[in-house]
Amino acid sequence: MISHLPILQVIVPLMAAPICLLLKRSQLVWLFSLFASAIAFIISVLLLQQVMTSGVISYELGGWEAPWGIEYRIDKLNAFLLLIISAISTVVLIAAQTSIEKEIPKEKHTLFYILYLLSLTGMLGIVSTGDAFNVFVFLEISSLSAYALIALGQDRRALWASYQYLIMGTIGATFILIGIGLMYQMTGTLNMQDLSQRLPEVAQTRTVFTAFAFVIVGVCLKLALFPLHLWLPNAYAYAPSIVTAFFAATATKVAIYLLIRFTFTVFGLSFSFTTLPLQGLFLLLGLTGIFVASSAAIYQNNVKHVFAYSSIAQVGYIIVGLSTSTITGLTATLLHLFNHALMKSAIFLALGAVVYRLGNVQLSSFNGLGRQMPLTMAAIVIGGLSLIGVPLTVGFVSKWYLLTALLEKGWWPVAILILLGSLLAVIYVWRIVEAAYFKKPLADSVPVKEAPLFFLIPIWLLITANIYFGIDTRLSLQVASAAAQSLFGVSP
Amino acid sequence: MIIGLFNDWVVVVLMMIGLYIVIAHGNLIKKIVGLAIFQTSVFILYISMANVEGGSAPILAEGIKQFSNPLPHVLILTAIVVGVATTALGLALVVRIKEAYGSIEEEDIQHLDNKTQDETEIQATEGDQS
Amino acid sequence: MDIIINISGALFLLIGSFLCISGGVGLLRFPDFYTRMHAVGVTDTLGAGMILIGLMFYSPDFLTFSKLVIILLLTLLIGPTTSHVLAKAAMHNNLMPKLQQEDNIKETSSSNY
Amino acid sequence: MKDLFAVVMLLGIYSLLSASFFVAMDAVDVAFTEAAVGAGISTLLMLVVITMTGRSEKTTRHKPWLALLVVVFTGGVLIYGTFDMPYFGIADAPIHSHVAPRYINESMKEIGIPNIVTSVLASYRAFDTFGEVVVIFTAGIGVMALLSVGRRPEEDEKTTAINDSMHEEYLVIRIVTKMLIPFILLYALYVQFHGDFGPGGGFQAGVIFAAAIILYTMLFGLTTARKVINQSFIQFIAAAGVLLYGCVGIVSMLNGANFFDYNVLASDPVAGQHLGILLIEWGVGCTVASVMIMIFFNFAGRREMQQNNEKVNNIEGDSL
Amino acid sequence: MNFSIEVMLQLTIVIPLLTIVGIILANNRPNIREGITISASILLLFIVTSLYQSLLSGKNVNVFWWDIMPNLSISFSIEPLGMLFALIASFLWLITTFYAIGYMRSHQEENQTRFYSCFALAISAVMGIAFSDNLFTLFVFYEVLTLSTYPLVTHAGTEKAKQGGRVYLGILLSTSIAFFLLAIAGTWFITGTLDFKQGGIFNPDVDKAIAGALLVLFIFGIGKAAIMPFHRWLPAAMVAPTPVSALLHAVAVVKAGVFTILKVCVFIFGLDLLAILPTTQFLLYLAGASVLLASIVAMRQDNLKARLAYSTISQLGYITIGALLATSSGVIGSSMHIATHAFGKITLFFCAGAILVAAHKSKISEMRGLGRQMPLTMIAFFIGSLSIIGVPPTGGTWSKWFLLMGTIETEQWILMVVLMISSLLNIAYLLPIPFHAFFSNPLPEKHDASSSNHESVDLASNVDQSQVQIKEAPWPSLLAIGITTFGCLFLFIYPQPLFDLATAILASGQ
Repeated sequence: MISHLPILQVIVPLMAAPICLLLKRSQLVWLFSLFASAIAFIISVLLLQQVMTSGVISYELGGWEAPWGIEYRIDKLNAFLLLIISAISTVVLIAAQTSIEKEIPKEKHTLFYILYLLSLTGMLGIVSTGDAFNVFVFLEISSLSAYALIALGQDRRALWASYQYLIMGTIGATFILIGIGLMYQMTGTLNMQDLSQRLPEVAQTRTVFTAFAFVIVGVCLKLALFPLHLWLPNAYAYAPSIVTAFFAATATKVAIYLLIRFTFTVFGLSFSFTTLPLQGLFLLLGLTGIFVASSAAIYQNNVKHVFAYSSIAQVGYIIVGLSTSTITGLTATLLHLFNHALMKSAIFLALGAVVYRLGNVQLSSFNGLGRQMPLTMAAIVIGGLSLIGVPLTVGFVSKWYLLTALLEKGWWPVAILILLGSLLAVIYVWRIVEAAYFKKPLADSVPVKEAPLFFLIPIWLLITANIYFGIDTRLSLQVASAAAQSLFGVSP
Repeated sequence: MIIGLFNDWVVVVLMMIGLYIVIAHGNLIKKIVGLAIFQTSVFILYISMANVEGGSAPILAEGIKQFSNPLPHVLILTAIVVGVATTALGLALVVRIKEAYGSIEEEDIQHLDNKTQDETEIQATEGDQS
Repeated sequence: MDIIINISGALFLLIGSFLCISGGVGLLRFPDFYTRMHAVGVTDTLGAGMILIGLMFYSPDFLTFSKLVIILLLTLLIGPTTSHVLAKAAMHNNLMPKLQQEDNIKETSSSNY
Repeated sequence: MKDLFAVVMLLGIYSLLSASFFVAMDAVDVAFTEAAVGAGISTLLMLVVITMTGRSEKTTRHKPWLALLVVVFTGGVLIYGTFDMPYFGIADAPIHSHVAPRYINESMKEIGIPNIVTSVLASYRAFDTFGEVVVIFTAGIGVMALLSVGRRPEEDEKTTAINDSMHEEYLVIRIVTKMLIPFILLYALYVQFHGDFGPGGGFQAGVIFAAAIILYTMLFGLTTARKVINQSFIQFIAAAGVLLYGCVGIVSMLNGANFFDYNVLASDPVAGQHLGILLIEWGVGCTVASVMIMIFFNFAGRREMQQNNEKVNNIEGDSL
Repeated sequence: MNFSIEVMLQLTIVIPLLTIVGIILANNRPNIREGITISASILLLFIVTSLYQSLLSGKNVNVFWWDIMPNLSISFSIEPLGMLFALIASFLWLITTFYAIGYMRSHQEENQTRFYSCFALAISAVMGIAFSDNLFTLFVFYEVLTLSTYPLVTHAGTEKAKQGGRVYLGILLSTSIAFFLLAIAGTWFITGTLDFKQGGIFNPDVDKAIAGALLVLFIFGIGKAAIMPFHRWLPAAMVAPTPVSALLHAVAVVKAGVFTILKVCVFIFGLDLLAILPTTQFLLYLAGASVLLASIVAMRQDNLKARLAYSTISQLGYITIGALLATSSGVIGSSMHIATHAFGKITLFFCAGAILVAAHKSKISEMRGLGRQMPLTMIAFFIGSLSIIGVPPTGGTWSKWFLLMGTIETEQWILMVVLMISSLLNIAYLLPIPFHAFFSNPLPEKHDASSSNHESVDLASNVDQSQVQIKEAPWPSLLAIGITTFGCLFLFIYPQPLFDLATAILASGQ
């Protein structure tokens, strides 16, 4: 069974989804999907060990060798991503049953879990496949289930947000499809490894430039990079809290993985960063993204909006890390992927707990919450601190690596801008802290109890992970630098 | 040159019409129609790529040597189904939006959203003052 | 022998295509919905039927011949039904035939539809 | 073009045209799917939605400049990209020389079915099709999650009344469809199993099968159709289709080969391929058919619910 | 308990953390909770003194905890400057706890558990800073100190506390993230290591401009040293209760700031490199300016605690000047000034707290004639202010003396003049308070006090009525004030151990 791990990673949640449809009762379905997600997590851990010891694993589906059949290539980069996605999904699922009791009507619970498992399958599929078109198919699976999941939100604006996300997402996916088509037309193959070998010969043709441009724009649409981020705030704010917690930590990460995979493996570093002004473009967009999104986050009344905009800013950090295109820069990017996933899922789960108790996440209803829900608010504060990048939290580790990468490149001004950007984070986190601890609760607001246990366990699991990986960075650092080196073709 | 690339230009024109409809028109159903056109044009791009002069459909039969490339056909089979899936989901959303907002025009929905946005803000500011 | 088949096949195809063209012209020229629908009805059933029969003459083996026969039967069955349904739907949305309206104005008597 | 009904009709015609275009370009399988799925189902769904959301589009001033700018820019980039593309139809383009020749030359030996598209679809790139089936399944679940109405109050006597009143009005079309539906179903099964030799396969068969059921539902009313095929049965079939497809892969995995490697399914590899392709086509057919039916039932159910609410409001309105 | 030195070194950080657990457990039993804090502080003081003995006997020790990132480790070691800072902090923690018990009890402050636990956390951060072996560990504990003192500053939980807290945290966090982190990253990038090393870690031929820029980043980055542009947080932190101000000014926060500046100047740049950097001169003048301006502003402050805050800013300016003079006597002067200023300022704050608690007066104008009711406090205040001014019977003289010697050695005449003038200004804003307290009668009530300060006719009536309630501060506060005043005097009489420690900074190799 060990040799079949790569495909089992995707098949387990995939087969779990239709089985859930047959199980009908929502309590049973919850346990079953939690079980499936846990198995996916164990598989990803085994895969990571296997990859770290014995290098790249290649698994030909259907027995047909690489360019003819579809091939799953697991190297350090996507093993790392698989670990992040399955871990976050398992932890978030723990709180799912209690959270959706208050947010989704009873008869739709089973459907919710099925869609959740399908989006998990989609993401795992995107990350583990080595075939360009297969990426598009699984991208559609995860996006379709994402649209449906977001539309399950209570507020009617969730429908409108989901519709906008559908339109933008489909345009993005079709752009990727056009890009893959043009690449296929020039090289004749769909396998990424094969593409990377055959593209350099045709690299200077105009079609390959267009293909590259379309793929990058398509992926950036999914990534919510600065100019193309309009769909993200509403989608994350009005979706059910569990959905936001899951997608905030994983959806953008998968898109970033795609960006890295296409720029580094498929098109090759020299092509993507020298022939096209991608480096300058990413740097510019990343920085503007940080400042615009952070300042927008400061003026939001809905706390979910605040952290949705902060997600866009964090994506800006990642893109700046990517634009350095050095090994340390890439390590910083991968580290921030891992760390940001931890931070955001913890914060959005805590917000889920607040929604469970209060029913809404307006900043005004946060007054005096520090006393009423001490553990949840403490989790949000620690998550906020880790967003700012205070030492002893994961945020600091990735900020430090980003700084050293930028200094190594000699980009002193960019380093200063990055630090100023994280100061903006101080402002919008402290707005929430002040509301929670210093303001008296509104006269008419009914006092609320602490969040239920099912919320507190995953939240505090993630918070301890937030702190633990801030202190003992061996795991995340080793894997991230090994992946970065393997992407640069340097044998670690 | 013109004849050789004529197909691709038609595809580009269709694509741009689809994109224009999606961005310019406010009606939600028209946006989905635009999306469908946009996707169909991509299918035509793939199929015109696969075609071989004088080749016949990729079904092995004696006497026929030249076949058009089967791989894009497979890709497009998947893409068509994906397109329909997105359209079905989009239409379901349109129905729900009609029920929730009472209209399927982007301006009305935006207007209603802004109104609810202001109301929540007013409540919030009252909350602060009290 | 096959010359006769070819000629008769070509003849049928010619008639069929002529009918289609006439239907098309009719579609453009006729003033009212119902008359236009009549023109379409003609092309749909007769024109297609003629072309199919013409094709039968050219069919290489029995299999395609039998397929063409089945297609002919089906079109003869579906053609009129679709025109019927189309007309019923028009009536349902109370789209009055043009002539009927002019009589109303002249005799000012309400039609008892 | 203010009338949405005309817009949808034109989209249907456009899909049919593109289907005929694909036939002209020797892509028969794609043409079949495009005609059945593109023209058939999506136009149908749009029509149902229009009955619910109103036919005419409000005349609003749409913002052309931004759209024009984006469109012209992307169009320009694309045109710029087309210059180095291999010309239409030349035989030595890279895609014809790298991966495709193996499919064309060896597929008869390795898989043994004449229709190369089905062999590539079902065996070489079986996982793509599996992803596709899951996409359809997701769409079905998504639509159900959005539109599924709670348990409908069973009022039998009312439905029979509607049924009778409809009966004398749609007499002709009902009789004709009664005659046609068996043939359509038969044709769907023919397409299902004929996929190996000619154009056809799971998707097209599923859609045609669903079209027959939808035709029946439109004419004989949703409640009678629900009596014929009830909701949970469809869901079961949808899940079973995906599971069947997956289990074929798992069986080949248990027999020691990689996932979706049909050679190990039977004693001799080619027979194994046949069996494998047959099974997954069957899985695809089931899923697509049940999902299409499920989607239509949900849409129609929603429409029925809206109409009931309107009736209830009108009754209240009148009684006030 | 004769554990090995390594274990004791780690204990200094772990003990305060354990006390937090103890405090939280003994939440609703105040006596036990206070008992735990006092016993912990005594234990800590004992350990720090035994570490001092081992330092004197020449044993140096290095403890490695773990690597947050490859060769960026959390590790500790003992060196004289760190030992000096740790001694002051642990000793004053004990005293401040005594004082706090008296203050908190009589002032009936609520959620004292949070107060004591944050206090202990701050002390453990201070110990971490004192004994940190590299700049990275120091930065980590520096941030922990900022965050642990935020709940203390906003202890009252009122709107004003929130405003004060916002300024406090805003400046400290932004300077530490924007400048300090950048400086550390720059140093790490240029030198490849962050470990403190005698004579600095920059190799001599480093590019002067970059090193100069880094120095500026460091000085501005260490917001806790309250250099002029970034001093706003100190007066803003006045909303906090007095024990917290004592902690802020004398024990932990401010001392950590100047301690870090000293460490950076001596162990990162090294005195010889510091002397030839282009920006040192500019920073010297900046520090001088902050000394002068702060003293002038202090004179106009009517609120006693605000005046003491601005005086602290000016005193910190002294220490920064001493550090930047880049001569041995400068360094000795500034390290001694840390100690003397700590004792002097803490005495003044305790007296201010006592006056607030006993007489409910915080305005200086109201404190005329208070000496008769609260003689002990006023005498202590007098001695404390003498120490700040640097007049013989108190320890302040030595440190100011060495600072002056430092300026003379480096022929920084302007700075010498600045030091002289600021000492005069110290007298101007500190001595009038005890003088008025003893030798003039209290002014009539506030409402017409500003109009005329001559005694009005109905003086006698309102004097008796306000006089009756005032009596001396509660005994624990008085005990604390007595000890710190004795400390000021002791430092003058027997400064030898302090002086040895100060000279050992430059002499002992790492």
